[in-house]
Amino acid sequence: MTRFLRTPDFTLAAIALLGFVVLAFATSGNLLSAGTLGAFFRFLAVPVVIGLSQMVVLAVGQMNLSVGALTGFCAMAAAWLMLEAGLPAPVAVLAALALGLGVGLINGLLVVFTRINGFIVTLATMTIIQGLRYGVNGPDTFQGYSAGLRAFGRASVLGLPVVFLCALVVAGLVGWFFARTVAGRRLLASGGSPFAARLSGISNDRSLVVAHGLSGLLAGVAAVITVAASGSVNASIGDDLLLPSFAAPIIGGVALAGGMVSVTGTVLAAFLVRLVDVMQAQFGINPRWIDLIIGAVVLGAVLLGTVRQRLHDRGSTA
Amino acid sequence: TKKSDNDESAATSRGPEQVKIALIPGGAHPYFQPWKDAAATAKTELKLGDVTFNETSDWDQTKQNDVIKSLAAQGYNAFGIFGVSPENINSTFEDLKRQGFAVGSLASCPAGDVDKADFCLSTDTGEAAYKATKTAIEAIGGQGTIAHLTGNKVDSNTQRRIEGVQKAVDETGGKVKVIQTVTDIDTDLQSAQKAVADLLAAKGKQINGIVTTAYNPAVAAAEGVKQTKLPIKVIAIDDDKTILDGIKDGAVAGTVVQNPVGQASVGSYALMKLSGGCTIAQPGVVIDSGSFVVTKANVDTYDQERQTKTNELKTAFDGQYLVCK
Amino acid sequence: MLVAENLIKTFPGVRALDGATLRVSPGSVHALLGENGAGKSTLVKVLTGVYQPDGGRITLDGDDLRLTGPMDAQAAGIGVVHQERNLIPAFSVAENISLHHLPHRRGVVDRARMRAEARRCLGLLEVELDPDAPVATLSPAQGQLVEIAKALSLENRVLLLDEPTASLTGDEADHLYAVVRRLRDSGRAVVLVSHKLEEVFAVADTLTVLRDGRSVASGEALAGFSQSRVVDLMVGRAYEQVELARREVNAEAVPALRLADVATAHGHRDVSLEVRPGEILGLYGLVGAGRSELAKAILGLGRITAGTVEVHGKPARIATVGEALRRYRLGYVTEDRKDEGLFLDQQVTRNIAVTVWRRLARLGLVPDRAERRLALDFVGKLDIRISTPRQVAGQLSGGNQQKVSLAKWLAADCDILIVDEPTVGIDVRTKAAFHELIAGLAADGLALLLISSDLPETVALADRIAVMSDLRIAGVLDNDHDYPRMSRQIIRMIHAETHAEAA
Amino acid sequence: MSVATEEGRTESAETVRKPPRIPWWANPRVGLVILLILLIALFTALRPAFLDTKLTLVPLQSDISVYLVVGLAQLMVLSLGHMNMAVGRMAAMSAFVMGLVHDQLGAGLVVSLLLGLIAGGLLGALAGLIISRTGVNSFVVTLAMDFALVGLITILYTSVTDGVAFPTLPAGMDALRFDTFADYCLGDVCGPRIPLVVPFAVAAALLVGLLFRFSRLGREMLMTGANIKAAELSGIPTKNRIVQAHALSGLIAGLAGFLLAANNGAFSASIGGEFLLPSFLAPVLGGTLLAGGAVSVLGTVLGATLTQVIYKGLNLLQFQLDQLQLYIGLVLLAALSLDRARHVIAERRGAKL
Ligand SMILES: Nc1ncnc2c1ncn2[C@@H]1O[C@H](COP(=O)(O)OP(=O)(O)OP(=O)(O)O)[C@@H](O)[C@H]1O
Ligand SMILES: Nc1ncnc2c1ncn2[C@@H]1O[C@H](COP(=O)(O)OP(=O)(O)OP(=O)(O)O)[C@@H](O)[C@H]1O
Ligand SMILES: [Mg+2]
Ligand SMILES: [Mg+2]
Repeated sequence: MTRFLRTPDFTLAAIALLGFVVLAFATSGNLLSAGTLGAFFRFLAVPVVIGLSQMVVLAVGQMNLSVGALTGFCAMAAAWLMLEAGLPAPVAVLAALALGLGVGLINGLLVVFTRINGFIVTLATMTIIQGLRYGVNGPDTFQGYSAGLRAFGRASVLGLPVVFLCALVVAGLVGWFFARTVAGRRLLASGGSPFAARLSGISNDRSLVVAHGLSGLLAGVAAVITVAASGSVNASIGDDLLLPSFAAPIIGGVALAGGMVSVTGTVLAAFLVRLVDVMQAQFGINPRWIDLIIGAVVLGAVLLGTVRQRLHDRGSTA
Repeated sequence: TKKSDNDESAATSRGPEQVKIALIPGGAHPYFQPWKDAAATAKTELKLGDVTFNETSDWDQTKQNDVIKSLAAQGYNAFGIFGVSPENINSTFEDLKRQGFAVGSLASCPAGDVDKADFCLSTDTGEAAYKATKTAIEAIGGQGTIAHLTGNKVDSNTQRRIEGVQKAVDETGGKVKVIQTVTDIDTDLQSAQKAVADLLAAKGKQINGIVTTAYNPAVAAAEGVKQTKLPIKVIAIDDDKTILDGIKDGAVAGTVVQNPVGQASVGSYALMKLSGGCTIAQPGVVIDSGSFVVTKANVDTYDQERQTKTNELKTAFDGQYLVCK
Repeated sequence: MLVAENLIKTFPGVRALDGATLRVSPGSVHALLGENGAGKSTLVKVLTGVYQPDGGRITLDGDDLRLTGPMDAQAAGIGVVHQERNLIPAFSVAENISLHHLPHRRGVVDRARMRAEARRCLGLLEVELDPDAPVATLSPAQGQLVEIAKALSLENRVLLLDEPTASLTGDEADHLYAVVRRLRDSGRAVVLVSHKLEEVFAVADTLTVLRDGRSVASGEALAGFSQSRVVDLMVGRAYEQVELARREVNAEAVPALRLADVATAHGHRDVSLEVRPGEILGLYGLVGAGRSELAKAILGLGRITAGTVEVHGKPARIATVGEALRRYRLGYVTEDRKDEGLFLDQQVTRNIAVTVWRRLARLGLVPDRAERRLALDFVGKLDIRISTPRQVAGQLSGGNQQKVSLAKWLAADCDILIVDEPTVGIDVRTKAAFHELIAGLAADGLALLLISSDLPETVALADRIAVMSDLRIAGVLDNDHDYPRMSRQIIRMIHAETHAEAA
Repeated sequence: MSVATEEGRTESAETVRKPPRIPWWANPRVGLVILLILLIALFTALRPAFLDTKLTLVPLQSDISVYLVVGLAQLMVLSLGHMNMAVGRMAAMSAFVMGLVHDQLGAGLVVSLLLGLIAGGLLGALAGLIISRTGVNSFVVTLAMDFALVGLITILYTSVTDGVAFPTLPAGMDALRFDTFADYCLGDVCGPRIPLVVPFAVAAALLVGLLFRFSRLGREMLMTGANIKAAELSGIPTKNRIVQAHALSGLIAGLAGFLLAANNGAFSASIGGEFLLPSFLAPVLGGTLLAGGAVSVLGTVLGATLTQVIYKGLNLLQFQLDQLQLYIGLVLLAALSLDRARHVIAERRGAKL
């Protein structure tokens, strides 16, 4: 416990909690009303999952620029399967997950076999996927698919939307994967010191493929959440996910160099960004100022973390 | 010493079969889809060399300029353009004019008072927003609060829409207030949905009507209001299938439709004439292509009204805007 | 029996192995010797599947061995400790030790078994380490021990140790050699690469000497050789160590660097030292005594909380190394060359010239030719083996990397130089050359603070020796270069200090 | 078993053997050039209009100029292993200052340009300062800065203009936009058909190349990127280098903003909105790593050229939107895989030297 108090996660958690409480008071409790809280968490699910999707590849020192486009593509594909191909929702959901996984694996294989920088590979596949995403239904919107799926997207348990709980479960699984499984540890070893990992008989190539595959699968999960929670999808889905996908893990303390992950940090960072969103709606802040505020909050959160770290270091050496 | 550069801009006169028209929207958007058919129709009806529709500019002015130049290199010689950036598009028009091409600004006019295209055939966005707000005010019974959801804030069309909404609200003499204006949520559907959900969560109970003047916010608002079951009147924009369905099932109180078909077909007609040696009486003239309020009452018949307007526009071009020898 | 015959390995521009042969029998300790860059580490890497040879063959008990990767070597029962550290900093000690075969139940790591295994391996070396501590928090020596424990964790038939004791204390090295003997007695084969010939002669049975990638001796019993004969073989000619010329230090001169009652945030107390121009002050101590941290504090990398630092008689406030170099002409050769000394991805010439750009630059531009001339000058002086001047530092052999990080500061043209463990991993001949160079610098008036855990080196070079123990100066001795007597005095001093502490 | 006879020791001079001869075609830059030639040949074969000077080649050069400069702005901080997520917005702020100085103070082209560049440089320096003093990841700092600037830019534009653009341009901007050197003649000798914006980009590339190749400043930036600890311990003022690299990044971003404003014909708030990905694409395609410590200016030039050629060529082929994007991605992948194959062959040959 005392160890946790010193981590950057704690700083983030403290800021997030403080922000939440302050906002709750400032809105005289409106934030805590069922509707508001529901909206708050429902739209937190996708940022969390997409942040994790990026985190998984960051762990092996790669980037995945295609996460957003892939989420959109999987969402469109799922909707198409239900509306045009007339398949039942569970099949469409599984198909979306499989599609995400498949495209992710292709990303990974391309990175391994061509030895081209992952940044460029995923940039290229991003444009390809954007084309495919648009190809599904042009610029038009899909609507009115499976009532069951939409009910699932709107359902809540104890005031928390089911989709958000799903995202938390996914986050827990990802955390467990990296902390406890052999495959997860191997990914981190490859990311941290590829050469040392190789000397220990770990195949870095396999790590790359696994990481990209997992990233794609998580994009598929984000797609399913989107389809379920939003009730309508079109080719623009995923366009605003690229930056948040990086912002959440990096604000959460994940290094771009690879070798480490922080699931709690990623979730908390996504939470923090969402808080700012909601604040805008609650106070009707001039939208022109909102970006300024997000910038300031993000910077402030990270700065505070470093200051704490410094104070802590000084305290322990003196 | 600088060479004079007017040597090429002498207008040439082309027969219809030599006219190749390019219709270029700002990017992929449902609004422009009717242009595709209108282009094909125009080609056959007017017996033009070619009419193409190219939506690859991806909402980026630089890319749009590229697309335009590529089409020019392909031999297209008349252009109907929705400028991505109303601030910059005059330069593009000027460029095309210097090369002797006929240019129409379609569906959006350049910012400011100057229009370097031959003409601008577009919805008066301020007027459309005004009409939408009027409809909303009527729907909420002339009293209450409304929210306005729209697109890119660094766009002068958005500024005009905000003004249009304000104008209609001001006319009520304080009985109706704008509680919030949310911009920048037309880039993608998810952001729009999120913004609508947050808005409804925060102020849903105080809001009586929502005016949307961009596509994704309109879809999101219709859906969001339906889900929360709040008694809010949503005024949408355009006549995408999802929105018409919304009107029919009551989720949407009304919509303001524009005239994309008219813009494309009349625009093509005017471009053909201009290429054929006609000149524009008043270069840079701004022509409203019309906007129409659609509610449940006229959802099946509004298109006739629109076609009438289109025919009027064509006559107006022949009689009023064009000077032909 | 592990046999490698006529191995050939070429890197772009250099043939690291040129027909090397090695025969190791079970139940013996085999010494693999050679100068820096002779190809020892390359041979070790070929034998463990890290590199694929361009020619030659490897057999184990008469069967052809094809090693396509480190996994194959492990499968064949060949364990290794490489010269460079290869641990994952963020992982725990236990996890690093069993990384190649993480114990698991259906894919989930079995931590209890992992910890037990780590305890067992560390126990063999008689080291107490928390199996759950992240490796990043360990000292270099502890890291080295973990690396060795990792190689012991597998039931290997052959164990290859590349410079295992470079960063260990005497005690720790003794533990290691005890384990090595035990392994030998149980019928394993151990290959030992080391530049510390005394240790080699104490433990090894047979030897191979590499020179320029060729075996000039392979498989002979060590008993038939004297140390000087081995050195001659390594060097390729009769080699005689030159006695260092004696220097006179002007005891009256204003000290170039003086510390008075310095205390630091790291915990040093009452540290007083002075180094005069032309003098070499040896700063001896056991690993962890606090010498490197003191040096860093002087350079502004740690906080000085009390006392004064004077340079040439004037109080000095140093905030960065840049300032030390610019204002006080004070340089610091770091101990940790991989992390702090070298730019592994950059060319050797740049690594050397980085400290002199300021001096060479004209209008902010660095003349290429002057830079290269200066760098190659030091390449020659320190006999740095590079294949082309464009070679990047990371591709050099361990010892040659060390020389590059030294050359950088020799090039900087300082008045005062602090050198921290300068000759770790450097071969005998180069070490002698380096000693000559250092003595020469002192003769030219440079003030040198020599931090070294190598007692013979300290006694050979220093004019006076300060002994540091547990963050204090235990005493300063005048050096009369009589090794047996000096070493007795110094060791007594360290012991007295630790006793006083205990009392 | 044998003991070799004593031989004369090889002199150290001999150990410094001649550099291995790497085949000329193994140079990664050469690969990009070959790719470019192949693509140009392909596009020309499919659409002869690709070689139309006025409608294709001249605009192509202008576009390359803009994206080259954008790439250089990112390259500056890539040398440190940093990123500048705010390139676009720094360009926009810089362009705003240029527009403001002209519009409100009536300053001419040169003065406006200089003041704008300074503004960009200051913004970059601010980012660098925060990064170097706090040690916070450059990605986070510049991303936060990007957010802050987006807001600020609209606020500023709407407060000094009635829209989101300045209505006027300094004299001379039009010439930059429309003219090529062919429009300027001395007697009968006219210049080549190169747009006037090209020299700006070429000069920027040359200066940046010079900086990294020959100057102490640039080299120390690279060393800081290669290993910041070692750099600090080698006496390099790493904090200053970080600030300087970011300042230059901001300044060059400002130049990119200016060139785009010249190409598009207005100082507007939307400048730079699409800079982010291309800013990485050009340097990374050209072989610059995100890890820092090594940059290739020539590679950036080729990377920017390659992307614009692909884009232009595919545009000429008039694909529908979905196909266009599909082919852009595929061409990029195929092109790079080819380049990669060439590299592997070279490596194999190299090993046998
Ligand atoms: N990856 C590499 N690329 C290029 N050259 C290399 C590489 N690794 C080693 N070399 C070269 O091969 C030669 C032999 O190096 P090696 O590391 O085997 O020497 P060593 O005998 O272990 O020396 P030391 O005692 O200094 O560790 C050196 O000249 C070195 O520069
Ligand atoms: N027992 C230990 N556990 C963890 N870290 C240690 C230990 N001993 C020393 N260190 C670390 O190792 C580094 C070197 O130690 P220090 O500078 O105090 O001693 P030194 O006399 O220079 O010894 P060395 O010869 O190892 O450099 C320091 O960073 C120190 O914190
Ligand atoms: Mg070695
Ligand atoms: Mg030390």
